[in-house]
Amino acid sequence: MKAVYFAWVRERIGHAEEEINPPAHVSNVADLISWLSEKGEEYAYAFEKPQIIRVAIDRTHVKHDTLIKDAREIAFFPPMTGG
Amino acid sequence: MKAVYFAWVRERIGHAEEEINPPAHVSNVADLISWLSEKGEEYAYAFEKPQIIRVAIDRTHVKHDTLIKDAREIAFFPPMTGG
Amino acid sequence: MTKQTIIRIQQETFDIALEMQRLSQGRSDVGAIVTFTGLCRDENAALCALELEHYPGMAEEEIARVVAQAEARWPLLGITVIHRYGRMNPGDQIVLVITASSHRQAAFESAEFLMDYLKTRAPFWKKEHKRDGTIGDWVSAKDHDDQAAARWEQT
Amino acid sequence: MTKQTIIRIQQETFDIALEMQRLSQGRSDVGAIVTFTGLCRDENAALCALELEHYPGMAEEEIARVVAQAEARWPLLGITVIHRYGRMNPGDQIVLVITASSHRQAAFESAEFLMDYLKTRAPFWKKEHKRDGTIGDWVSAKDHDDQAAARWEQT
Repeated sequence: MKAVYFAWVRERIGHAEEEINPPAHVSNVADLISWLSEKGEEYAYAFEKPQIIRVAIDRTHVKHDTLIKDAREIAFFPPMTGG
Repeated sequence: MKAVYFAWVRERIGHAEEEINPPAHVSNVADLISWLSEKGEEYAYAFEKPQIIRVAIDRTHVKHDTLIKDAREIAFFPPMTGG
Repeated sequence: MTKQTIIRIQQETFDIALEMQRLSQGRSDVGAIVTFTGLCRDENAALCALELEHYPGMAEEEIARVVAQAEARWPLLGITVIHRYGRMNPGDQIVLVITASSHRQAAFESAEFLMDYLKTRAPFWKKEHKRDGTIGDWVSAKDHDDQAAARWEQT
Repeated sequence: MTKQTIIRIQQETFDIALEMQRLSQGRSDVGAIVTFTGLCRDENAALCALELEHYPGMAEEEIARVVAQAEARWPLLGITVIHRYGRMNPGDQIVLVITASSHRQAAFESAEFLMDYLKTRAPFWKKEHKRDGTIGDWVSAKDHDDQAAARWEQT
């Protein structure tokens, strides 16, 4: 699946998107954030406070307990500050 | 004092303003409306439902129990429908 | 912090973009501008025109009192109230309220407050001219307008 | 009763008078138009510019979902939402919401609802560029914006 990052999540990780292939035991959003955090220092930094990270699957906001199985695009970003 | 009339109060009375000289026992707005009502059919018609008539003394909204003694200009009109 | 207040009672129409510019131009502390425009509405395709009568002198003074209340209640950087009188055709602009503030809540609430108070306190009256040539009735005041104004007293 | 919905995510600025005209032109059932304009505000004379990042694709879709909720909730004749991205200088327009209805309450409430939801749900992020040349922080989300959005759930 494709992971995309925005705002300071993107800046901390160092790139805007990438293909990821999480193992089978990574079933929901929270699992995926833990798994990504272990990919390196930059990921650990981006996800240091996982509870504040907002997530969208296929362009729809989801909660951290949402299953990721059919996701094509999963986005991680800080709380929105538009408007 | 000068009496001024607006909207259907004006139309029913038939003119927009006039000088009035109410006698001494006419002390508040309610008294004045009763006194005006007796000036003729057109006044009786304009003031047939006195409770809905709005009044301003010297360009400020007042209630029917307000004393009229120092009024220079007293206005009678239906509830407002601006905006 | 300068604050601008513009109140006009006029026969001619108004230019909303120009009026917004007057409030925000040359300053960068305005974060939110709310405008309300009231238009002459033709409910049943029966209306030819509305005739708006007002009480000259009192209209300006009463609107100034309502504006002063809004300024005391919300941190506003600018207020514009323009109310037209005379004959309006369907689609014509009748009233404009603009509020400018640092934050959106003050701008929204004060604009709504101003409209509720204008409806019930500003000395204007609307008379309908029907499309069939007859002169219709004076528009009746609405209870829900009084209720809308009353809710600002409770808070 | 035709209803117009316009949603645009764009880099260039917008013309409020033109956008209002799009909603009301050629019809006489609109009695009330509310506009909200959000501007780039310079709080302490320290801001040089704001950079607005967004999630292309999702921004349009999420705003369309919020607009659909407003249309389901209020009797609206037209809605416009325009949100800019890119670099904004102090005083620049960032966001525009317009609601048109027969009556003012629907127009006011729905405009406020749309702004509260855009603030908390539309995928946009603001970064500050300081006047001293440094790039400042990403603007933090505000608790009171979440609270403002939450009040629409209760009613």
